Amino acid sequence: MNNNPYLPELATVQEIITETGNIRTLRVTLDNKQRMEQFDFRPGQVGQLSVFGTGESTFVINSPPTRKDYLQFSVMKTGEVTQRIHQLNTGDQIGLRAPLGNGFGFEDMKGHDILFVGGGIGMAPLRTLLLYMIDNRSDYGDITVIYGARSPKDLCFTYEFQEWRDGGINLILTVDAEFPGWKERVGFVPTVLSEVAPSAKNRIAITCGPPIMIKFVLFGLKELGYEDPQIITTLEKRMKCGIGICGRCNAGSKYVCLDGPVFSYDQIRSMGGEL
Amino acid sequence: MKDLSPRSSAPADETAATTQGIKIVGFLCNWCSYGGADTAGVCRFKQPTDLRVVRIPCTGRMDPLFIAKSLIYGVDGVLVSGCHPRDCHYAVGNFYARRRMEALKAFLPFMGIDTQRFRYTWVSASEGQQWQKVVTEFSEQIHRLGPNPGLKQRSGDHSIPSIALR
Amino acid sequence: MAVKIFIATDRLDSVLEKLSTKIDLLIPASLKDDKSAPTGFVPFVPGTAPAFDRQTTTPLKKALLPQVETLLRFEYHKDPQGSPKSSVTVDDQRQVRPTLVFGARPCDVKALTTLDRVFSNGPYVDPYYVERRKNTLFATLVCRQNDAKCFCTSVGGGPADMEGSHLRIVPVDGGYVVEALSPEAQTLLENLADAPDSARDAQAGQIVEEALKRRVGELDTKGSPEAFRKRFDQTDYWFQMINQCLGCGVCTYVCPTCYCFTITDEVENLKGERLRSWDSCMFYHYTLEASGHNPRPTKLERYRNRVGHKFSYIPERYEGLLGCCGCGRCIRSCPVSIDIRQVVGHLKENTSE
Amino acid sequence: MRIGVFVCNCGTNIAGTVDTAKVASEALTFADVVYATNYMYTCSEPGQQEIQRAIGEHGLQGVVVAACSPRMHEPTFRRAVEKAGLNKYMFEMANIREHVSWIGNDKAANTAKAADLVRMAVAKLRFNQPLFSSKMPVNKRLLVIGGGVAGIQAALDCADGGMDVVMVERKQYIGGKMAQLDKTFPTIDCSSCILGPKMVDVSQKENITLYASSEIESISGYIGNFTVDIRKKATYVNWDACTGCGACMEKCPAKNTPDVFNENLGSARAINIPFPQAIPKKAVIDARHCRQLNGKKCGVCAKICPVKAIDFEMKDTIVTEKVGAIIAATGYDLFDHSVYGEYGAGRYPDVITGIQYERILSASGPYGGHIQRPSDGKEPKNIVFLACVGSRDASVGRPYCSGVCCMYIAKQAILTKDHLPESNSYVFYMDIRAPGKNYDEFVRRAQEEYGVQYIRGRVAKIYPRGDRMVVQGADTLLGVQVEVEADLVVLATGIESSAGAGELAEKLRISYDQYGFYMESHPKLRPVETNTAGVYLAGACQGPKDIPSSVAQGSAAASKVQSLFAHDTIETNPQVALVNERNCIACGKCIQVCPFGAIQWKELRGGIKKAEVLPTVCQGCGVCNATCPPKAVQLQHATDNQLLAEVNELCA
Amino acid sequence: MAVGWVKRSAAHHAVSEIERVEKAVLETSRMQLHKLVEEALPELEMMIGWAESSDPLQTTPIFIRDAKSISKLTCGPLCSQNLTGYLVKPPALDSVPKDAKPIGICVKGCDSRSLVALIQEKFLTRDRVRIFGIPCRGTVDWRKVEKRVQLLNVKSATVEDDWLILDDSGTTHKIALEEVLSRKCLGCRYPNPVIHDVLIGQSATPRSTDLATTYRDVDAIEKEPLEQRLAFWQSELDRCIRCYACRNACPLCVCQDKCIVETREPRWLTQRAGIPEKFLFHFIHAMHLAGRCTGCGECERVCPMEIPVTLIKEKLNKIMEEMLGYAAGLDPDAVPPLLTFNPGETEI
Repeated sequence: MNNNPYLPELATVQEIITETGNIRTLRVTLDNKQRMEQFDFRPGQVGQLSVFGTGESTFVINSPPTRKDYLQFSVMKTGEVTQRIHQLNTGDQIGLRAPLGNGFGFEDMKGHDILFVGGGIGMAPLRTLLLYMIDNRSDYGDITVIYGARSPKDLCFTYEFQEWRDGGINLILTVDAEFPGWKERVGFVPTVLSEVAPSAKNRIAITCGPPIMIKFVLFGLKELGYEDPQIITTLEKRMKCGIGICGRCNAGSKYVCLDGPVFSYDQIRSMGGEL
Repeated sequence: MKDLSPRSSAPADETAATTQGIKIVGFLCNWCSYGGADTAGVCRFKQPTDLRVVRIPCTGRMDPLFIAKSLIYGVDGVLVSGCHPRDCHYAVGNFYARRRMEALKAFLPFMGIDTQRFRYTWVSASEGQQWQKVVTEFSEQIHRLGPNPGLKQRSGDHSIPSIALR
Repeated sequence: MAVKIFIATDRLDSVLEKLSTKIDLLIPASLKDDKSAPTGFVPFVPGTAPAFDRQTTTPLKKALLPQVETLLRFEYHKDPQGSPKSSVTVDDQRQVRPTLVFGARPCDVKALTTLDRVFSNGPYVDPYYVERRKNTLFATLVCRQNDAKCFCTSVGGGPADMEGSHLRIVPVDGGYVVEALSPEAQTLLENLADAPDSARDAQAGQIVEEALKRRVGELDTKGSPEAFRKRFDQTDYWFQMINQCLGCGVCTYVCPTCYCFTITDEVENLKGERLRSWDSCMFYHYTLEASGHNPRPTKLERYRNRVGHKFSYIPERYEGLLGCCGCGRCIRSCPVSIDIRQVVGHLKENTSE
Repeated sequence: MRIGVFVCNCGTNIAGTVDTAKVASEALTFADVVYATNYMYTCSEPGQQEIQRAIGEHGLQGVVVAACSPRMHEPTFRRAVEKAGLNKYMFEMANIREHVSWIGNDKAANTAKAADLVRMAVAKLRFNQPLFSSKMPVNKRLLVIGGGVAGIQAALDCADGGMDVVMVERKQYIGGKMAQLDKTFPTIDCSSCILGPKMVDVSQKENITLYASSEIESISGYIGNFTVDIRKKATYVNWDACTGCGACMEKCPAKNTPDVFNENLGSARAINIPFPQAIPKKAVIDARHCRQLNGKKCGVCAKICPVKAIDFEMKDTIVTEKVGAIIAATGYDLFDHSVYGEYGAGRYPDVITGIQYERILSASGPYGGHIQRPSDGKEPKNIVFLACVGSRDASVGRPYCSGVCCMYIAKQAILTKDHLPESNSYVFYMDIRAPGKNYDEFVRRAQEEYGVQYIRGRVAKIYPRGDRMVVQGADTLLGVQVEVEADLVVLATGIESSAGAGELAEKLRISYDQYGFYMESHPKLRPVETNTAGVYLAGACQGPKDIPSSVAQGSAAASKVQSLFAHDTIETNPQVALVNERNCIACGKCIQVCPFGAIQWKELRGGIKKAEVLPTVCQGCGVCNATCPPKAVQLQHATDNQLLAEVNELCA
Repeated sequence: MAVGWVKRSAAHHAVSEIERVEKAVLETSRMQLHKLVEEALPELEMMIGWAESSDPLQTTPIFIRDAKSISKLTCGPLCSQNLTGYLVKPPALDSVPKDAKPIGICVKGCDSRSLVALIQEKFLTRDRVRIFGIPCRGTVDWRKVEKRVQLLNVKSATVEDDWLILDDSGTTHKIALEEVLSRKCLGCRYPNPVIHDVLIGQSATPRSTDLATTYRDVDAIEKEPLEQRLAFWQSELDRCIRCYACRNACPLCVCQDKCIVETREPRWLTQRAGIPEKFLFHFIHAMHLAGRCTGCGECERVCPMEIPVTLIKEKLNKIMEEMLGYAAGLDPDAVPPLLTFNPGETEI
């Protein structure tokens, strides 16, 4: 990154994937070829995407550092910036400030069993780590993924589920209600979690999704015997600078943009502050 | 949104001269005055070219703040026109508008904004000739007033009047 | 080594004019013709009467962190031949001119130490702030007169605290004794005025002496971070303390240590700017997320965060440094007379109350 | 966003005074515009195909067409972009014809203005959102207001098509002005012979509900779903019982009641059935002249009525009807010639109007079809007709031509000769307007076969001399003053809009011109539609018309209604207000100002109140949007951001 | 530091007896208030009033739930805040259930008009509030005090008769009350609450009964030529720091967090600090209050930059009175004039 942390690097949209009715995935490359080759990041780190004239918004880089043809971001249409991002076309130039934030402590996860619990767009931050683990499969034990959405058409990354399974992932899919042609599970994610009941022994659980889901997933994990340090999640806050200065994304004395977005549940408990 | 600096990227040909000329924004209701302006066009009633029309469904849609915003940010004149009272396509939209615009009209000069830069009028879809008259008169009025000086940054000179308040 | 000059009151304008040929000057002055009007730091032009007699209404921070500044400019370039591709160029050019702030108060200058930590000591350095900071010198006025709302010594400062200052201004009978505290300041004083006579020099010394001893304010901030954490979830406490809060941004905008900002883009056709502007943690939109969720939805959480930020979070993050300089502006300007000293002071009281 | 701009030459209509190529090239310098071109006729089939091709080829997400008025072709282009896969609201029009090329000749200024308008349209388009219509059911009942020949035609056409029709007539009988006519031009058909069967049809069709002596009280709702309150005026006769026997009329002692149907040429009774063929054939008491109702002892009719239908206590009642479409066929009134002092201002009994002469000519009229002077009952010898009384005269505020007078004068002159072969007819005229089929031939016959003397010139004065009237005027063809001693003078009074037309228009939310005639949507292409969807026009309420035109327009309006009713549902207009609940502060101001009652309270969980727009009731005026302080309610397709974007382009 | 004695008028010596009476009246009012609140409190959810703050020259709003705190209640010319906004703005009363007992509130004449306007706009029902009306002879503008004497450490501030008496670090300042009253008070037509359940103390005499007196400052501006008016407002509004205190303090600025001056959807304003932004901000504030503003002067009182922002609304109030014969906050059943219309008013 250059010496002005506010100055985005120029990047070009290479490919756009429509995931759901209001989620699109952008694959972008930095215009500076050398920078793109040298670009390094940790799974879970984020980037600030700029649509010049509209503004910036924060998204996790959901492609893994092991696959660097492009950097991938999945964007749900919610506000002014994401609206404009959805209007982008391939070949359009955007700005990117990345990598920012802390990322997952994947080194410490080596040798453990892993449980991913994701809901809706919340699968995006998990995907980067998941693919990283697939690419380093032998470092990890069992990897179970519970991924749910409201309906089949609200699931992201459907086009690569097979690849995940082929990569040795125990992928469990669920939707909230019966749907014609749906052959996987039906039920809310926390319910499915209790049914599957992956053992807490030597396992790290990583969860991301809508706040209400997280709340019940936490209950479920506790019941299954998971301790706070075993549970990892990513926090979301309104961000502007992305570098721990502008002040708004704090929870207690921690800045989500700088010290996060990845926190273990015991860290969150000790931080205090509003979530 | 503009700052106060003049447009920097004006094309360097004869359009430049006209784009830097007087600009009047017209808010016209779709049913009457927009139609009246169309009628004037169909009848080939010649009019000054300063007016730029924004089509709105009804003068009732007119928040006076659109007018304030235009004048504060340097538009030279604002013309609002709708259906004659009692002829509103939506029955009463222009009655609301009338009060609101009258209030604004009385208010603008208090803040130092020339109220002559704002006019509202009623022109029906059949009144092409009336529209020509309104546009011509208002454009001439704005030309007499000249470009809107806008709100310049406070200058260093100290010619600010000290008005004794209680 | 110490270079001192004496500026007689009636020579102040001409001396400042001379000084302004060497360096851009910012001085405290009335913001309108009326002398009793609100004051702030303004560029010196000859004839501007400095308002040294009272603290400025608006704080010094805007010298380093303007209310609005351009972070970068961008421009889309189109292919006139009609290809749909357009490219963007972005630049972040900055021009900073050396500036001397003449007549700031110790509390205002002290406040910059907080900003320094935030803007230049984190993992990321803010080049806009840092460049201005490097190019700005401070001639600080020893504070002879505090009012009931000042509490600088309660938060680690003092009426003669020269931390971060390059020149010291001591108001004495008939004028000001100005003393250089750094080498670059010495050159500024060259050929400006004569040295003070010994009587005035002695008087200045005495005034500084007195000011150094003076205690301003009785707030005890020791243990505040811990007390705040304990109070955090006590909604009743916060209601009791700030129920009258209007949720406006006066306290943050007049605060010399509040630095929170927002970033917005403004564009006109193909050219635009990314702006940084003051924001306030007291505002709803400050933390409003696109999803509609707001972690600090009411003034209770927002005011609590403001107190926490200054007296708990900053000390935790930056080794005990407080996010408050004790200038008292927030107390003076609060429309409903909320006194942050009481809010902080009560933190440590018996929590069962 | 990828925007394409298409600048229309419109042949030379636009290109003549606007450099369209330059506008297009300038448009290419606007942000987000990736394609811009000019085209000869953008609205033509190939023009539309060009837009569709460009949408595909350049991946356009929005389209701006700079051409004529959006009131003309916005629907055309919306359909075109929709066919190419865009949402039709991702389209904007810049009006560079009616608002630019046709109103100025300075090409440079026009070009700059056109470019500005395109810039504004592009700016707005950036904030456009795809909008989607919903469907709502159509109530397949028609309301016809006015039971003249136009209304009757429309009602019968629709009833024949199997639709339910509600007809409201202000008078106590249907048939309108045509019912008063003796014969019709140019065929000299008996008016009541051709109209009568249609009137009977109206009364006999089971799917026509007729409210005579009734007026429209209020109208609410919108196309497909109007609710109409009808005021049934007190007739003091229970029509369910009344058989129309007429016994009451014979005995009624109030003999000086003016005979309105006969244009006051005779007198009627206070209780009256105006003419034998009246539909409905029911008696009505004229409250102004009834002795009983004016506090005098009477009640003769009540005693005489064999079915006890008389009800002196009757009050106006309101009935509510729900309909899906409305045809306004309220007809016309005749000009009041009393403003012409030089014609006697109505003082001379033998200076009468054309319609009075119709009653005189009519076999069922006051004189049983014998032509005689109202003053003394003498047969007139010299009869003078004056054309253009209250037509083509700006000095009395009637600059337009009434269109029928030339013809009815010719007809009346011919009929006069038939009745009184010894009589002489003179016609003072300005021009002869006889453009219809067989019309001019008809006028010629009057002149050539019937010897009617046509004198081109204005009449300066009419005054009595002895028992005759002197008509003084100029023959402008011969350049001499002429003076005719007439026994009877007939003024061809012109057509003016019906009394109360304006108030009804306000209830219908349609516009009317300065003379009170209702405005059609487009003078050529949408002649029976109004700007209010679901409201159509027929007959002279839209402008002066003769019978054939009125009947044609009645049928035309009926066919519009039938094509509307051919669908079970109609698409709602999505350009309506929408509440962003997050920003709504529940102040209720939008509810207070909405002219349509289209906004109501909605309760969220926890008892939180928010405003909610009923999209089918909302008409899209935007008063709520202008009123809402936090701008939580936004009018779709005319949002604050969209209008601000346009304004910002001018804030240089 | 010079002692800030204000010259006593010759007449003053003669009225010292009345002065004592006046002081007594004030004390009595306060005691009367305490007594009435004490009686009423069991029937109230809470009582909103004024209490002394750390600055003797300014009161602070207080929310009383238990009888212990009643003694903190005060009234008089130092009670400048309009408390009615708290009734409708979160979260002050979020903890109060909707079906709870009524809330007691102290109002001056001008405050009572805000209350009427809030009831009129249905933000509040009359039975939700118990109104303690306090006739008012004007409130002290502490900035005017500060402009007369340098305030260092004010220990006490009391009002005796027509005088404000300050004890500042041992120095006594005696200042004519008339000279330090808030600007809005000097044209006050409604010193007595227009709506109340109980009235404390004796009714006050209006300072104005006519538009000319009430709108004297508006007229002063209007006497200037157009360019001068523009220059005046440019120089005044240039000081605006967009802290939004004026908005937040306004009891009728009911949008609060949803205010359009902060949103980008819609986007009326940018973050730029130029004069156009400041002008438009104050236009928005004023236009949204047109026909609703009750002239309580809170916006001006709270402005840290001392911009006469109430004056802007005063002009609109004057327009409403002259054009439509309407003054806000007097009739709870009236409809604000810009939310209705009269088809017949062709000549407004």
